[in-house]
Amino acid sequence: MSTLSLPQTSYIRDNSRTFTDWLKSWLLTVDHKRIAILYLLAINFFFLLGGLAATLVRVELITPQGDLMSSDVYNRAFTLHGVIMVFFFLIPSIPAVLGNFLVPLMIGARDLAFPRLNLLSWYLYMIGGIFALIAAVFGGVDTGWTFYTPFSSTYSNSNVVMTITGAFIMGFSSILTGLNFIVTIHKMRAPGLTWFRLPLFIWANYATSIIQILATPVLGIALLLVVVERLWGVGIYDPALGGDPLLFQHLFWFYSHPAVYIMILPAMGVISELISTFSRKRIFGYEFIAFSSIAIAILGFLVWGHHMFVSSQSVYAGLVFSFITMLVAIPSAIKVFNWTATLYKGSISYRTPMLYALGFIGLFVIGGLTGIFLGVTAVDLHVTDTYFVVAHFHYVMVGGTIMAYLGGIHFWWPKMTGRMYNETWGGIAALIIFVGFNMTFFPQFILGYLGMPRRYHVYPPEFQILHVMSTAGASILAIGFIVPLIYLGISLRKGAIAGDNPWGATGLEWKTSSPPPTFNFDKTPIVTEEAYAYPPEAAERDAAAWRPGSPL
Amino acid sequence: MATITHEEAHTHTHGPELQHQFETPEQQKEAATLGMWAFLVTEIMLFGGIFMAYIAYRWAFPEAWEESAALLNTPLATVNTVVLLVSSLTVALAVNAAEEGKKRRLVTMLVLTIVLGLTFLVIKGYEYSEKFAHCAGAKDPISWITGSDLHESHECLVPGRGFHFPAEHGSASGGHGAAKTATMQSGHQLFFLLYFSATGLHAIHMIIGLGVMTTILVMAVRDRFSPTYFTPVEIGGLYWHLIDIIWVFLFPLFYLV
Amino acid sequence: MAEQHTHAHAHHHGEKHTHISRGTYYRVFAALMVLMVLTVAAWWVEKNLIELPGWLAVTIAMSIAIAKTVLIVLYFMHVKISSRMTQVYAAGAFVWLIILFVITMGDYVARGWPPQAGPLP
Amino acid sequence: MRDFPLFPDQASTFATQVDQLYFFLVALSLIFAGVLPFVILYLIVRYHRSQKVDRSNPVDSNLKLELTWTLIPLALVMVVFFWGAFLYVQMRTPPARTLDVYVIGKQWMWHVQHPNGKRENNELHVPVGQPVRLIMTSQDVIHSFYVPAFRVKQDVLPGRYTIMWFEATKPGEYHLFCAEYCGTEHSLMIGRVVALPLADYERWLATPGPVVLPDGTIDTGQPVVAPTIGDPMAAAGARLFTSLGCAGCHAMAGGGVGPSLQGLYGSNSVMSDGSTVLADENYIRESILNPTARVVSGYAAVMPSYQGQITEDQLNQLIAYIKSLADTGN
Repeated sequence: MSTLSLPQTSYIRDNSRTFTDWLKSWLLTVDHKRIAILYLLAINFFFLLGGLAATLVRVELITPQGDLMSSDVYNRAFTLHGVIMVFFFLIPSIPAVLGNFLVPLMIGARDLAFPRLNLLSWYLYMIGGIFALIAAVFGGVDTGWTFYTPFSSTYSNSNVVMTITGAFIMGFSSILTGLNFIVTIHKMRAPGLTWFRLPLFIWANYATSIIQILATPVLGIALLLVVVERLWGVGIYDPALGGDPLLFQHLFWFYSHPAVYIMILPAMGVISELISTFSRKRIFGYEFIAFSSIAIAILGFLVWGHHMFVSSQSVYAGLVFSFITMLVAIPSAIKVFNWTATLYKGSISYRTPMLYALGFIGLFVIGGLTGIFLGVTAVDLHVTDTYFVVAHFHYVMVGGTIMAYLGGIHFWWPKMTGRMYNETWGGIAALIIFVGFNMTFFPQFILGYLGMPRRYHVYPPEFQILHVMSTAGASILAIGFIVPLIYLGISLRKGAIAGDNPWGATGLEWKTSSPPPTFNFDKTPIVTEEAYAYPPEAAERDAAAWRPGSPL
Repeated sequence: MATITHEEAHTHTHGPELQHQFETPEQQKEAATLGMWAFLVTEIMLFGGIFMAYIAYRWAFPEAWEESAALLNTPLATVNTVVLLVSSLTVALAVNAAEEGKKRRLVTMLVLTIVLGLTFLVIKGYEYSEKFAHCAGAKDPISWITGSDLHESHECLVPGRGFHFPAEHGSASGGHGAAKTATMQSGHQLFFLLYFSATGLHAIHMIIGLGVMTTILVMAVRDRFSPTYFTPVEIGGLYWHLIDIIWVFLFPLFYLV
Repeated sequence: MAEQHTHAHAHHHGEKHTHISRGTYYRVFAALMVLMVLTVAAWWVEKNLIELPGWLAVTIAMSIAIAKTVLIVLYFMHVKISSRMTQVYAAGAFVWLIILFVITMGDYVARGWPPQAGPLP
Repeated sequence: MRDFPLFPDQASTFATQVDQLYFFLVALSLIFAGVLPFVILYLIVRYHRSQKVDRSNPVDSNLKLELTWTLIPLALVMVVFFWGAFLYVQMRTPPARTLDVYVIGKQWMWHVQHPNGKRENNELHVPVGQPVRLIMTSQDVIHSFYVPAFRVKQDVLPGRYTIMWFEATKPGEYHLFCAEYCGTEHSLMIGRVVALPLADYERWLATPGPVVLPDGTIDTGQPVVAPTIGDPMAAAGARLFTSLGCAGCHAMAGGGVGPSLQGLYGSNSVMSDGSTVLADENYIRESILNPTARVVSGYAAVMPSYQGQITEDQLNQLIAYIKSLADTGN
């Protein structure tokens, strides 16, 4: 490595004398990088909590009888898992952690446009999270993360209001993050950084932000009306009072389907960065990948009804939604093909982030294709609300978002901390996660087509073998998630000094020191070339430099 | 533009109001405006959910809508519309005054806006209390407070267990059973629920808007603005206008048609 | 790109950022008041003089509301003289509202609701 | 293999059709998900940095290629869409003559009532080779009626009827699940669907047996199987029609305070606001519970609501009776 010690000044260091000062300097920081670290800690905490709930669910499902816990506890466990994972992990994960850290760095800005708003987002996220936790501690909530009415508004006697308040507050955190990114990307780009020189991660985050500001408020008001109905017994969704429960589903999925793209689009952005860097090549079809992000963001708003094919929605609406769902599959396919084509004639190295990226492609392809199964109306009638759906969205969200999140964390870890993690353990963990993941969720496709409904506490005994396989895979998966926690933690003290650009990547974030100084760049950079500006002979040179014993 | 102005503008770029992350005041101002607009987009979508429910239920219960709208206090709402439109003008003039660096006019306009905003809330509050007074059995809010003239309530338009839509306005004026049905479900209660949700949410925005305006007023009095820096006035104004726009739709949708 | 980075340090009002005069504000306000009187008058006429079909009354009221909104957005909110991006965002909000309304109502109309919404005991 | 199935039973006319489409989708997926990983594997091995291969003239865009992998998937998903759409419309459109069975979902059981009044809980007996239409409603929250072996599923909503139909092809016992999460005992809201040959079904239908009704009372199952009338459910409805006093206004011959109900079901009636309404189950239901919502042209809105006065069961009987009047009318 080029340097032997961490830079003298960086965003992590400060000269607080007392512990209180140090704590204040973090909790009152307006530095986007520090806020990203705050998010990183909080989000990983919630991930572990959601994972714990998932463990309870999977362990319960080893046997067909409901013997480990009562159905009430089981329902609370899977609801906790859903609420935490969706609202407090998947939606903020990549934008709030990696996006917060990288957006200003990648566009050569000193900070986000509204740094204090950014800190407010984090506090809103934490307050929302605390509400959700309080709800979980004092009795939990048993509606499922979808809060379907009239069950949530009238029949459930769990802490629905508290949980919804948490989700509502967190929604504003998400809106403010999106708003901040939009303005930052529009107004704060370094001189010379035109739209088509932007890294694809920025495009993806921009598309995500649009969804966040357009869709989240609709969820907010839909949930607010559930609370109103629940507290005052007035009916807006309750058919007993003239309302229509399907209106809730429409409003809910108007947000919650695009929310899926809030989760996957930034992940796709990360993958574009990884594939290009570790192939030492310009990304294939830059414009197509960039515009496919925007296309997904827009088309993603027109397909929410495919969650409602059996809900007694009209046949006509079902057909329209199904048709547009087919269309939204295309931009995702375009991305996958372009990533694959990027590999051709590259100089590929199997570093940990690349392993995650390759894993992402494999799993996302399966997730995406099974999405088509679910988008086809006739097949959906059979498989919706079964484990087929469960398997599908875990392939997209765990196989997609979490793989990209982990890949991104590893890729930018040296930039965030200035130190390298252990590459061997990184590779091993990536493989464990890949294997464990497939073992957990592939059997669920079979279970789903067999007709095993989701959210079942007890189930017919003939499904047991597949459930046991799934639980076995889940335990492998859990180990895979714990290993990185350990070696990344160790790297904070013992990791090799990374230097400014350990991967030899392009991109503005690699042009500053690791970890970067508080205002990112000593001088505002002036951009003269596009992202991924690898010269044509970069791959050849990289391969020529390879000697036995160099990293794979 | 004269060189001297140029220099002044330049000194201002390093003035206290330019935040560290921006290069120029123009950049900061454009960022603030775009940011405010992005926020207004979310506000519009927030109300969009209520409007969606309104459209669906209006389509489902057209008669209930017609009958219910007749029971709202249209004259008061008309006054409120005028109040809000005037306040929109004063806000626009306040921005204009800030742009031209006329502090006196700016302060006057802001004070006027706040007064108009309060007027709106007072009228709205009276309208609400009328409905609540009817539920309590009083003829109007004053007799409700004084506790005089209480009798069995013949109408209660506040959604909830006590909701009671007066039979003489119901579609089935003949059948006593029908009036009961109208009380329990059908569109009447939904209408008033949406009415209270939408105008209530609007009133909350109004209160926030008043807070924003007061802050700007304090800043204006303390000479924080100049012709080169008046972004808070401008984006605060945007927010105020949005509140106005939402009322522009709420007014005809609930009180007129 | 509409908002390419410019490095000029001093321009009060660049060619984009022109100015709306006070006269315009007063004229817009007058127009708003006229529209308001119109919408209330239309309501009064419907109520007391001639019975209009419901859809027509709604169309009139909504057209007037939209006209008012356009005036406020363009002049009071300065969208007319704002950057292209601001204009796109301002328009985008309304487009998305329409998406929500049209698709959802498409389902309602096709579903034949409320006939299926018979109340339950 | 009963203990470890990998593929569900095919027991309805839809099952094979849905499975064909499913297999087509699986085949398509194998082309992508099966081939693409090997392409990637090949590329990452061949172009690994340790390999001495030709890397000159790397390409980073190719419009033809982009169009190829845009248009081919587009064509494929369109094929899949239309295939699925036609099947979907078919699955959502019951044929003209069906065996109608009423289903009520409640937390956490299914209650089924057959055309002759025979009731059962958490079980559904259907004949093989006969299209069956389920007319379903819920007493509380949203449930979903799901028979995997038939490949059919439909949400059951409170306050309205939803319709589902199927035709069993193979005698046997199949799982019945509630597929929409409905609360604590959601996973116990299960039962079985028993498909019987027609003769067995008729024998079963004629056997009385006590059943607990949704409101907790016990129905002996005895009196409803009245041999004289073709449809005892309608007969029960006829008795209700008299005892509730409906006949006082809705005189058969017409001329009463309310319109005659003869031939009403399935016909189009003109409403007082000028619109036309198809008198189906939902309209009849609405007219009983909320009579003033849509009044037939020429009649005053004077009918009282029967909201809360009759049970969901009795409502079904009344509807069956009014439907039976349609047959005699024409």
